[in-house]
Amino acid sequence: MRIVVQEQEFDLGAEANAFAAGDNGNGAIVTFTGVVRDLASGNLDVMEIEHYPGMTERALTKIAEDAQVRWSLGDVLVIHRYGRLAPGDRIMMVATAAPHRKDAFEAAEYLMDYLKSRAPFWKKEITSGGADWVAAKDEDEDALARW
Amino acid sequence: MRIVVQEQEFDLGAEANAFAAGDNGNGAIVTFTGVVRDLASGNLDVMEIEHYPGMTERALTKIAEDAQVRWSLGDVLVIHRYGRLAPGDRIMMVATAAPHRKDAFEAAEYLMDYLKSRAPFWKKEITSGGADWVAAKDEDEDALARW
Amino acid sequence: MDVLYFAWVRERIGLPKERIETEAATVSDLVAELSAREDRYAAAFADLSALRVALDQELSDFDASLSGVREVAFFPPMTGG
Amino acid sequence: MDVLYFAWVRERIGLPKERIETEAATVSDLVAELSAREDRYAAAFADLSALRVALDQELSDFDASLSGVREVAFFPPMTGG
Repeated sequence: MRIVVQEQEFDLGAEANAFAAGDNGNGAIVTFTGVVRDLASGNLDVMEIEHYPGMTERALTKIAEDAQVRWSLGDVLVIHRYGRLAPGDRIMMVATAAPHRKDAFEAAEYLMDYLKSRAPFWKKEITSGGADWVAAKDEDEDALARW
Repeated sequence: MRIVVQEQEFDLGAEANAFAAGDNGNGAIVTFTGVVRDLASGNLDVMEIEHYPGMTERALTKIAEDAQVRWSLGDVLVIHRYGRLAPGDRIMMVATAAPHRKDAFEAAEYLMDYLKSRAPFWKKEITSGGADWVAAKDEDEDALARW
Repeated sequence: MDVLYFAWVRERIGLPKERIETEAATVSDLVAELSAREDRYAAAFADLSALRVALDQELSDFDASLSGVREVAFFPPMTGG
Repeated sequence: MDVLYFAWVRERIGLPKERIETEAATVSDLVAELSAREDRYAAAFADLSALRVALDQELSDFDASLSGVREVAFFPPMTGG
Protein backbone atom coordinates (compact mmCIF):
# COMPACT_ATOMS: atom_id res chain seq x y z
CA MET A 1 0.00 0.00 0.00
CA ARG A 2 1.28 3.44 -0.88
CA ILE A 3 -0.40 6.74 0.05
CA VAL A 4 1.05 9.94 -1.35
CA VAL A 5 -0.15 13.49 -0.65
CA GLN A 6 1.94 16.02 -2.51
CA GLU A 7 1.90 19.41 -4.17
CA GLN A 8 4.03 18.55 -7.20
CA GLU A 9 2.71 16.81 -10.27
CA PHE A 10 3.00 13.05 -10.76
CA ASP A 11 3.61 10.98 -13.88
CA LEU A 12 0.55 8.77 -14.45
CA GLY A 13 2.44 6.47 -16.83
CA ALA A 14 5.45 6.02 -14.56
CA GLU A 15 3.20 5.40 -11.56
CA ALA A 16 1.05 2.91 -13.48
CA ASN A 17 4.11 1.02 -14.71
CA ALA A 18 5.71 0.95 -11.26
CA PHE A 19 2.44 -0.23 -9.71
CA ALA A 20 1.92 -2.94 -12.34
CA ALA A 21 5.47 -4.23 -11.88
CA GLY A 22 4.33 -6.14 -8.79
CA ASP A 23 3.90 -9.88 -8.37
CA ASN A 24 2.32 -12.23 -10.89
CA GLY A 25 -0.58 -13.28 -8.71
CA ASN A 26 -2.55 -10.20 -9.69
CA GLY A 27 -4.14 -10.60 -13.10
CA ALA A 28 -6.12 -7.36 -12.91
CA ILE A 29 -4.94 -3.79 -12.51
CA VAL A 30 -7.31 -0.82 -12.46
CA THR A 31 -6.30 2.81 -12.36
CA PHE A 32 -8.47 5.88 -11.98
CA THR A 33 -7.06 9.30 -12.73
CA GLY A 34 -8.82 12.56 -11.95
CA VAL A 35 -8.08 15.51 -14.22
CA VAL A 36 -8.94 19.19 -13.65
CA ARG A 37 -11.87 19.85 -15.96
CA ASP A 38 -12.36 23.27 -17.42
CA LEU A 39 -15.66 24.94 -16.55
CA ALA A 40 -18.56 24.88 -19.01
CA SER A 41 -17.79 28.55 -19.55
CA GLY A 42 -14.24 27.57 -20.47
CA ASN A 43 -12.60 30.20 -18.28
CA LEU A 44 -11.11 28.31 -15.36
CA ASP A 45 -7.71 29.77 -14.57
CA VAL A 46 -6.76 27.85 -11.47
CA MET A 47 -8.14 25.02 -9.36
CA GLU A 48 -6.87 25.50 -5.83
CA ILE A 49 -6.93 22.46 -3.59
CA GLU A 50 -6.73 22.96 0.17
CA HIS A 51 -6.19 20.03 2.48
CA TYR A 52 -5.76 19.17 6.15
CA PRO A 53 -2.18 17.96 6.59
CA GLY A 54 -2.03 14.95 8.85
CA MET A 55 -5.73 14.12 8.72
CA THR A 56 -5.50 13.70 4.94
CA GLU A 57 -2.90 10.94 5.18
CA ARG A 58 -4.83 9.27 8.02
CA ALA A 59 -8.12 9.38 6.12
CA LEU A 60 -6.60 8.04 2.88
CA THR A 61 -4.77 5.29 4.75
CA LYS A 62 -7.99 4.23 6.48
CA ILE A 63 -9.94 4.20 3.20
CA ALA A 64 -7.23 2.07 1.55
CA GLU A 65 -7.07 -0.29 4.54
CA ASP A 66 -10.85 -0.67 4.52
CA ALA A 67 -10.70 -1.55 0.81
CA GLN A 68 -8.06 -4.19 1.53
CA VAL A 69 -10.33 -5.75 4.15
CA ARG A 70 -13.36 -5.80 1.85
CA TRP A 71 -11.68 -7.11 -1.30
CA SER A 72 -8.89 -9.52 -2.07
CA LEU A 73 -6.28 -7.05 -3.27
CA GLY A 74 -2.63 -7.44 -4.06
CA ASP A 75 -1.85 -3.76 -3.73
CA VAL A 76 -3.36 -0.29 -3.47
CA LEU A 77 -1.98 3.10 -4.50
CA VAL A 78 -3.45 6.52 -3.76
CA ILE A 79 -1.86 9.78 -4.93
CA HIS A 80 -3.58 13.12 -4.30
CA ARG A 81 -2.24 16.58 -4.99
CA TYR A 82 -2.97 19.88 -3.31
CA GLY A 83 -2.14 23.46 -4.23
CA ARG A 84 -2.72 25.31 -7.48
CA LEU A 85 -3.62 23.30 -10.58
CA ALA A 86 -4.59 24.28 -14.11
CA PRO A 87 -7.20 22.71 -16.44
CA GLY A 88 -5.79 19.47 -17.79
CA ASP A 89 -3.56 18.88 -14.77
CA ARG A 90 -3.91 15.56 -13.04
CA ILE A 91 -5.33 15.93 -9.53
CA MET A 92 -5.08 12.40 -8.22
CA MET A 93 -4.97 8.74 -9.05
CA VAL A 94 -5.82 5.47 -7.40
CA ALA A 95 -4.67 2.03 -8.52
CA THR A 96 -5.74 -1.43 -7.41
CA ALA A 97 -4.25 -4.82 -8.22
CA ALA A 98 -6.17 -8.04 -7.62
CA PRO A 99 -6.31 -11.63 -8.79
CA HIS A 100 -9.79 -10.94 -10.24
CA ARG A 101 -11.05 -7.98 -12.24
CA LYS A 102 -14.28 -7.59 -10.27
CA ASP A 103 -12.31 -6.98 -7.07
CA ALA A 104 -9.95 -4.52 -8.75
CA PHE A 105 -12.83 -2.53 -10.26
CA GLU A 106 -15.00 -2.47 -7.15
CA ALA A 107 -12.13 -1.52 -4.86
CA ALA A 108 -11.12 1.34 -7.17
CA GLU A 109 -14.69 2.67 -7.21
CA TYR A 110 -14.88 2.34 -3.44
CA LEU A 111 -11.63 4.26 -3.01
CA MET A 112 -12.93 7.02 -5.26
CA ASP A 113 -16.32 7.24 -3.57
CA TYR A 114 -14.79 7.53 -0.12
CA LEU A 115 -11.96 9.77 -1.19
CA LYS A 116 -14.52 12.21 -2.68
CA SER A 117 -16.50 12.66 0.51
CA ARG A 118 -14.28 11.52 3.39
CA ALA A 119 -10.79 12.76 2.64
CA PRO A 120 -10.23 16.37 3.78
CA PHE A 121 -9.70 18.18 0.49
CA TRP A 122 -11.56 21.28 -0.65
CA LYS A 123 -11.54 22.66 -4.17
CA LYS A 124 -11.78 26.29 -5.16
CA GLU A 125 -12.31 27.40 -8.75
CA ILE A 126 -10.62 30.65 -9.69
CA THR A 127 -11.67 32.52 -12.80
CA SER A 128 -11.15 36.08 -13.97
CA GLY A 129 -14.62 36.71 -12.52
CA GLY A 130 -13.78 35.57 -9.00
CA ALA A 131 -13.29 32.50 -6.84
CA ASP A 132 -15.82 29.90 -5.73
CA TRP A 133 -15.54 26.92 -3.42
CA VAL A 134 -16.81 23.81 -5.15
CA ALA A 135 -19.94 22.57 -3.38
CA ALA A 136 -20.15 18.92 -2.35
CA LYS A 137 -22.64 17.02 -4.47
CA ASP A 138 -25.50 15.04 -2.96
CA GLU A 139 -24.76 12.30 -5.49
CA ASP A 140 -21.24 11.91 -4.08
CA GLU A 141 -22.60 11.46 -0.57
CA ASP A 142 -25.30 9.13 -1.89
CA ALA A 143 -22.64 7.04 -3.66
CA LEU A 144 -21.40 5.83 -0.26
CA ALA A 145 -24.72 4.12 0.43
CA ARG A 146 -23.95 1.28 -1.97
CA TRP A 147 -20.97 0.00 -0.01
CA MET B 1 -11.32 5.50 -30.43
CA ARG B 2 -8.30 3.29 -30.92
CA ILE B 3 -8.36 -0.50 -31.29
CA VAL B 4 -5.04 -2.34 -31.42
CA VAL B 5 -4.52 -6.09 -31.89
CA GLN B 6 -0.86 -6.95 -31.86
CA GLU B 7 1.66 -9.64 -31.02
CA GLN B 8 4.35 -7.37 -29.53
CA GLU B 9 4.25 -6.01 -26.02
CA PHE B 10 2.89 -2.56 -25.19
CA ASP B 11 3.98 0.00 -22.61
CA LEU B 12 1.13 0.51 -20.13
CA GLY B 13 2.58 3.77 -18.84
CA ALA B 14 3.20 5.26 -22.27
CA GLU B 15 -0.27 4.22 -23.43
CA ALA B 16 -1.91 5.63 -20.30
CA ASN B 17 -0.08 8.93 -20.65
CA ALA B 18 -0.88 9.23 -24.36
CA PHE B 19 -4.54 8.42 -23.68
CA ALA B 20 -4.77 10.91 -20.81
CA ALA B 21 -3.20 13.67 -22.89
CA GLY B 22 -6.59 14.29 -24.53
CA ASP B 23 -8.92 17.22 -24.06
CA ASN B 24 -9.81 18.87 -20.76
CA GLY B 25 -13.49 18.03 -20.84
CA ASN B 26 -12.80 14.57 -19.43
CA GLY B 27 -12.24 14.67 -15.70
CA ALA B 28 -12.14 10.90 -15.29
CA ILE B 29 -9.81 8.33 -16.82
CA VAL B 30 -10.04 4.62 -16.03
CA THR B 31 -7.62 1.97 -17.23
CA PHE B 32 -7.82 -1.77 -16.85
CA THR B 33 -4.78 -3.92 -17.53
CA GLY B 34 -4.82 -7.69 -17.73
CA VAL B 35 -1.65 -9.52 -16.70
CA VAL B 36 -0.76 -13.18 -17.26
CA ARG B 37 -1.22 -14.82 -13.86
CA ASP B 38 0.90 -17.75 -12.92
CA LEU B 39 -1.00 -20.94 -12.10
CA ALA B 40 -1.71 -21.90 -8.49
CA SER B 41 0.93 -24.58 -9.01
CA GLY B 42 3.39 -21.88 -10.04
CA ASN B 43 4.60 -23.68 -13.13
CA LEU B 44 3.12 -21.79 -16.07
CA ASP B 45 5.74 -21.52 -18.79
CA VAL B 46 3.78 -19.91 -21.58
CA MET B 47 0.32 -18.49 -22.12
CA GLU B 48 -0.48 -18.84 -25.81
CA ILE B 49 -3.23 -16.62 -27.16
CA GLU B 50 -4.88 -17.54 -30.43
CA HIS B 51 -7.19 -15.14 -32.19
CA TYR B 52 -9.30 -14.76 -35.32
CA PRO B 53 -7.66 -12.07 -37.44
CA GLY B 54 -10.24 -9.77 -38.94
CA MET B 55 -13.10 -10.83 -36.69
CA THR B 56 -11.10 -9.75 -33.64
CA GLU B 57 -10.81 -6.15 -34.82
CA ARG B 58 -14.47 -6.10 -35.86
CA ALA B 59 -15.65 -7.48 -32.53
CA LEU B 60 -13.52 -5.08 -30.46
CA THR B 61 -14.61 -2.13 -32.57
CA LYS B 62 -18.26 -3.04 -32.11
CA ILE B 63 -17.84 -3.44 -28.34
CA ALA B 64 -16.13 -0.04 -28.12
CA GLU B 65 -18.79 1.60 -30.31
CA ASP B 66 -21.55 0.11 -28.19
CA ALA B 67 -19.87 1.53 -25.07
CA GLN B 68 -19.74 4.96 -26.68
CA VAL B 69 -23.47 4.79 -27.37
CA ARG B 70 -24.32 3.71 -23.83
CA TRP B 71 -22.10 6.17 -21.94
CA SER B 72 -20.94 9.71 -22.42
CA LEU B 73 -17.29 9.05 -23.23
CA GLY B 74 -14.55 11.28 -24.50
CA ASP B 75 -12.40 8.44 -25.76
CA VAL B 76 -11.91 4.67 -25.70
CA LEU B 77 -8.75 2.59 -26.12
CA VAL B 78 -8.50 -1.19 -26.46
CA ILE B 79 -5.19 -3.04 -26.86
CA HIS B 80 -5.08 -6.84 -26.96
CA ARG B 81 -2.10 -9.07 -27.64
CA TYR B 82 -1.92 -12.52 -29.14
CA GLY B 83 0.91 -15.06 -29.38
CA ARG B 84 3.15 -16.42 -26.67
CA LEU B 85 3.24 -14.63 -23.30
CA ALA B 86 4.96 -15.39 -20.01
CA PRO B 87 3.68 -14.93 -16.43
CA GLY B 88 3.76 -11.23 -15.58
CA ASP B 89 3.39 -10.15 -19.21
CA ARG B 90 0.59 -7.72 -19.95
CA ILE B 91 -2.09 -9.27 -22.12
CA MET B 92 -4.37 -6.35 -22.79
CA MET B 93 -5.63 -2.99 -21.60
CA VAL B 94 -8.69 -0.84 -22.00
CA ALA B 95 -8.96 2.83 -21.17
CA THR B 96 -11.96 5.12 -20.97
CA ALA B 97 -12.16 8.90 -20.58
CA ALA B 98 -15.37 10.62 -19.54
CA PRO B 99 -16.58 13.83 -17.93
CA HIS B 100 -17.85 11.78 -14.95
CA ARG B 101 -16.19 8.93 -13.08
CA LYS B 102 -19.27 6.71 -13.04
CA ASP B 103 -19.37 6.65 -16.84
CA ALA B 104 -15.65 5.95 -17.10
CA PHE B 105 -15.83 3.06 -14.61
CA GLU B 106 -18.98 1.48 -16.01
CA ALA B 107 -17.79 1.70 -19.60
CA ALA B 108 -14.45 0.09 -18.69
CA GLU B 109 -16.23 -2.77 -16.92
CA TYR B 110 -18.56 -3.18 -19.89
CA LEU B 111 -15.62 -3.32 -22.30
CA MET B 112 -13.95 -5.97 -20.15
CA ASP B 113 -17.09 -8.07 -19.74
CA TYR B 114 -17.76 -8.13 -23.48
CA LEU B 115 -14.15 -8.53 -24.46
CA LYS B 116 -13.89 -11.61 -22.22
CA SER B 117 -16.77 -13.46 -23.85
CA ARG B 118 -17.36 -11.87 -27.24
CA ALA B 119 -13.95 -11.11 -28.73
CA PRO B 120 -12.44 -14.14 -30.52
CA PHE B 121 -9.43 -14.92 -28.37
CA TRP B 122 -8.56 -18.30 -26.88
CA LYS B 123 -5.96 -18.92 -24.19
CA LYS B 124 -3.82 -22.02 -23.81
CA GLU B 125 -1.71 -22.65 -20.73
CA ILE B 126 1.54 -24.47 -21.38
CA THR B 127 3.42 -26.09 -18.50
CA SER B 128 6.14 -28.71 -18.39
CA GLY B 129 3.29 -31.16 -17.79
CA GLY B 130 1.39 -30.35 -20.96
CA ALA B 131 -0.93 -27.81 -22.55
CA ASP B 132 -4.54 -26.97 -21.71
CA TRP B 133 -7.04 -24.65 -23.31
CA VAL B 134 -8.50 -22.31 -20.71
CA ALA B 135 -12.21 -23.04 -20.28
CA ALA B 136 -14.68 -20.18 -20.47
CA LYS B 137 -16.18 -19.40 -17.07
CA ASP B 138 -19.92 -19.31 -16.47
CA GLU B 139 -19.39 -16.21 -14.37
CA ASP B 140 -17.92 -14.39 -17.37
CA GLU B 141 -20.97 -15.22 -19.49
CA ASP B 142 -23.24 -14.30 -16.57
CA ALA B 143 -21.48 -10.94 -16.22
CA LEU B 144 -23.05 -9.85 -19.51
CA ALA B 145 -26.54 -10.09 -18.04
CA ARG B 146 -26.10 -6.91 -16.03
CA TRP B 147 -25.74 -4.68 -19.08
CA MET C 1 -17.00 -21.44 -48.77
CA ASP C 2 -14.06 -21.03 -46.40
CA VAL C 3 -14.40 -22.91 -43.13
CA LEU C 4 -12.11 -21.89 -40.26
CA TYR C 5 -11.36 -23.67 -37.00
CA PHE C 6 -9.82 -22.22 -33.85
CA ALA C 7 -8.37 -23.46 -30.55
CA TRP C 8 -9.17 -27.11 -29.74
CA VAL C 9 -11.58 -27.35 -32.68
CA ARG C 10 -8.63 -26.61 -34.95
CA GLU C 11 -6.50 -29.17 -33.11
CA ARG C 12 -9.13 -31.92 -33.32
CA ILE C 13 -9.88 -31.35 -36.98
CA GLY C 14 -6.20 -30.95 -37.69
CA LEU C 15 -6.18 -27.83 -39.82
CA PRO C 16 -6.96 -24.14 -39.38
CA LYS C 17 -8.87 -23.55 -42.62
CA GLU C 18 -10.25 -25.38 -45.61
CA ARG C 19 -12.37 -24.68 -48.66
CA ILE C 20 -15.56 -26.70 -48.67
CA GLU C 21 -18.07 -27.09 -51.49
CA THR C 22 -21.44 -27.73 -49.90
CA GLU C 23 -25.16 -27.44 -50.52
CA ALA C 24 -25.87 -27.25 -46.76
CA ALA C 25 -28.68 -24.79 -46.06
CA THR C 26 -27.84 -24.08 -42.44
CA VAL C 27 -24.88 -24.30 -40.10
CA SER C 28 -26.40 -27.43 -38.53
CA ASP C 29 -26.64 -29.04 -41.97
CA LEU C 30 -22.97 -28.26 -42.58
CA VAL C 31 -22.01 -29.71 -39.19
CA ALA C 32 -23.96 -32.90 -39.98
CA GLU C 33 -22.36 -33.15 -43.41
CA LEU C 34 -18.82 -32.76 -42.04
CA SER C 35 -19.45 -35.09 -39.07
CA ALA C 36 -20.62 -37.80 -41.46
CA ARG C 37 -17.53 -37.32 -43.59
CA GLU C 38 -14.76 -38.20 -41.08
CA ASP C 39 -14.34 -39.10 -37.41
CA ARG C 40 -12.20 -36.06 -36.65
CA TYR C 41 -15.14 -33.80 -37.56
CA ALA C 42 -17.56 -35.94 -35.58
CA ALA C 43 -15.21 -35.66 -32.59
CA ALA C 44 -14.88 -31.88 -32.89
CA PHE C 45 -18.62 -31.35 -33.33
CA ALA C 46 -19.77 -33.95 -30.76
CA ASP C 47 -21.08 -31.35 -28.30
CA LEU C 48 -22.46 -28.28 -30.04
CA SER C 49 -23.20 -26.61 -26.69
CA ALA C 50 -19.43 -26.32 -26.27
CA LEU C 51 -19.05 -24.63 -29.66
CA ARG C 52 -19.66 -21.23 -31.15
CA VAL C 53 -20.03 -20.32 -34.81
CA ALA C 54 -19.35 -17.11 -36.70
CA LEU C 55 -20.68 -16.35 -40.19
CA ASP C 56 -18.63 -13.81 -42.11
CA GLN C 57 -16.97 -12.84 -38.82
CA GLU C 58 -20.19 -12.22 -36.90
CA LEU C 59 -21.27 -14.52 -34.06
CA SER C 60 -24.29 -16.52 -35.19
CA ASP C 61 -26.41 -19.59 -34.42
CA PHE C 62 -26.34 -23.17 -35.57
CA ASP C 63 -29.74 -22.84 -37.18
CA ALA C 64 -28.68 -19.79 -39.20
CA SER C 65 -28.87 -19.93 -42.99
CA LEU C 66 -25.63 -20.25 -44.99
CA SER C 67 -27.14 -18.47 -47.97
CA GLY C 68 -24.62 -15.95 -49.28
CA VAL C 69 -22.11 -16.75 -46.54
CA ARG C 70 -18.47 -16.82 -47.63
CA GLU C 71 -16.72 -17.63 -44.34
CA VAL C 72 -17.81 -19.95 -41.52
CA ALA C 73 -15.75 -20.29 -38.34
CA PHE C 74 -16.12 -22.84 -35.55
CA PHE C 75 -14.51 -22.37 -32.14
CA PRO C 76 -15.00 -22.89 -28.41
CA PRO C 77 -16.38 -20.15 -26.15
CA MET C 78 -13.99 -17.22 -26.19
CA THR C 79 -11.54 -16.54 -23.38
CA GLY C 80 -10.09 -13.10 -24.03
CA GLY C 81 -9.16 -10.40 -21.60
CA MET D 1 -6.97 23.18 22.48
CA ASP D 2 -6.03 23.90 18.87
CA VAL D 3 -8.95 24.87 16.66
CA LEU D 4 -8.45 24.67 12.89
CA TYR D 5 -10.58 26.06 10.08
CA PHE D 6 -10.53 25.08 6.42
CA ALA D 7 -11.92 26.36 3.11
CA TRP D 8 -14.68 28.99 3.45
CA VAL D 9 -14.87 28.48 7.22
CA ARG D 10 -11.24 29.62 7.37
CA GLU D 11 -12.02 32.57 5.13
CA ARG D 12 -15.04 33.69 7.17
CA ILE D 13 -13.28 33.39 10.48
CA GLY D 14 -10.17 34.96 9.02
CA LEU D 15 -7.49 32.60 10.27
CA PRO D 16 -6.49 28.96 9.75
CA LYS D 17 -5.75 28.03 13.33
CA GLU D 18 -5.95 29.37 16.85
CA ARG D 19 -5.40 28.21 20.40
CA ILE D 20 -8.57 28.38 22.47
CA GLU D 21 -8.95 27.93 26.24
CA THR D 22 -12.44 26.61 26.84
CA GLU D 23 -14.50 24.65 29.32
CA ALA D 24 -16.95 23.58 26.58
CA ALA D 25 -18.07 20.00 27.13
CA THR D 26 -19.13 19.25 23.57
CA VAL D 27 -18.47 20.52 20.06
CA SER D 28 -21.87 22.23 20.11
CA ASP D 29 -20.94 24.03 23.32
CA LEU D 30 -17.71 25.23 21.71
CA VAL D 31 -19.61 26.43 18.63
CA ALA D 32 -22.07 28.36 20.87
CA GLU D 33 -19.22 29.87 22.86
CA LEU D 34 -17.34 31.04 19.74
CA SER D 35 -20.52 32.28 18.02
CA ALA D 36 -21.33 34.42 21.06
CA ARG D 37 -17.83 35.83 21.06
CA GLU D 38 -17.72 37.53 17.62
CA ASP D 39 -19.86 37.95 14.51
CA ARG D 40 -17.33 36.27 12.25
CA TYR D 41 -17.77 33.04 14.21
CA ALA D 42 -21.55 33.39 14.23
CA ALA D 43 -21.44 33.84 10.45
CA ALA D 44 -19.20 30.81 9.94
CA PHE D 45 -21.28 28.58 12.21
CA ALA D 46 -24.72 29.87 11.15
CA ASP D 47 -25.70 26.63 9.39
CA LEU D 48 -24.22 23.58 11.09
CA SER D 49 -25.74 21.26 8.47
CA ALA D 50 -23.24 22.80 6.03
CA LEU D 51 -20.31 22.03 8.36
CA ARG D 52 -18.28 19.04 9.35
CA VAL D 53 -16.10 18.62 12.43
CA ALA D 54 -13.04 16.47 13.10
CA LEU D 55 -11.68 15.71 16.58
CA ASP D 56 -8.00 14.81 16.65
CA GLN D 57 -8.18 14.28 12.87
CA GLU D 58 -11.14 11.89 12.94
CA LEU D 59 -14.55 12.90 11.56
CA SER D 60 -16.96 13.33 14.44
CA ASP D 61 -20.32 14.82 15.44
CA PHE D 62 -21.39 18.12 16.93
CA ASP D 63 -22.69 16.42 20.06
CA ALA D 64 -19.38 14.64 20.67
CA SER D 65 -17.50 15.26 23.92
CA LEU D 66 -14.37 17.41 23.86
CA SER D 67 -12.90 15.60 26.84
CA GLY D 68 -9.25 14.84 26.16
CA VAL D 69 -9.40 16.33 22.66
CA ARG D 70 -6.35 18.32 21.60
CA GLU D 71 -7.33 19.37 18.07
CA VAL D 72 -10.73 20.40 16.71
CA ALA D 73 -11.22 21.24 13.03
CA PHE D 74 -14.23 22.81 11.32
CA PHE D 75 -14.73 22.68 7.56
CA PRO D 76 -17.36 22.32 4.84
CA PRO D 77 -18.21 18.94 3.28
CA MET D 78 -15.13 17.60 1.53
CA THR D 79 -14.66 17.77 -2.21
CA GLY D 80 -11.64 15.63 -3.01
CA GLY D 81 -10.99 13.38 -5.96
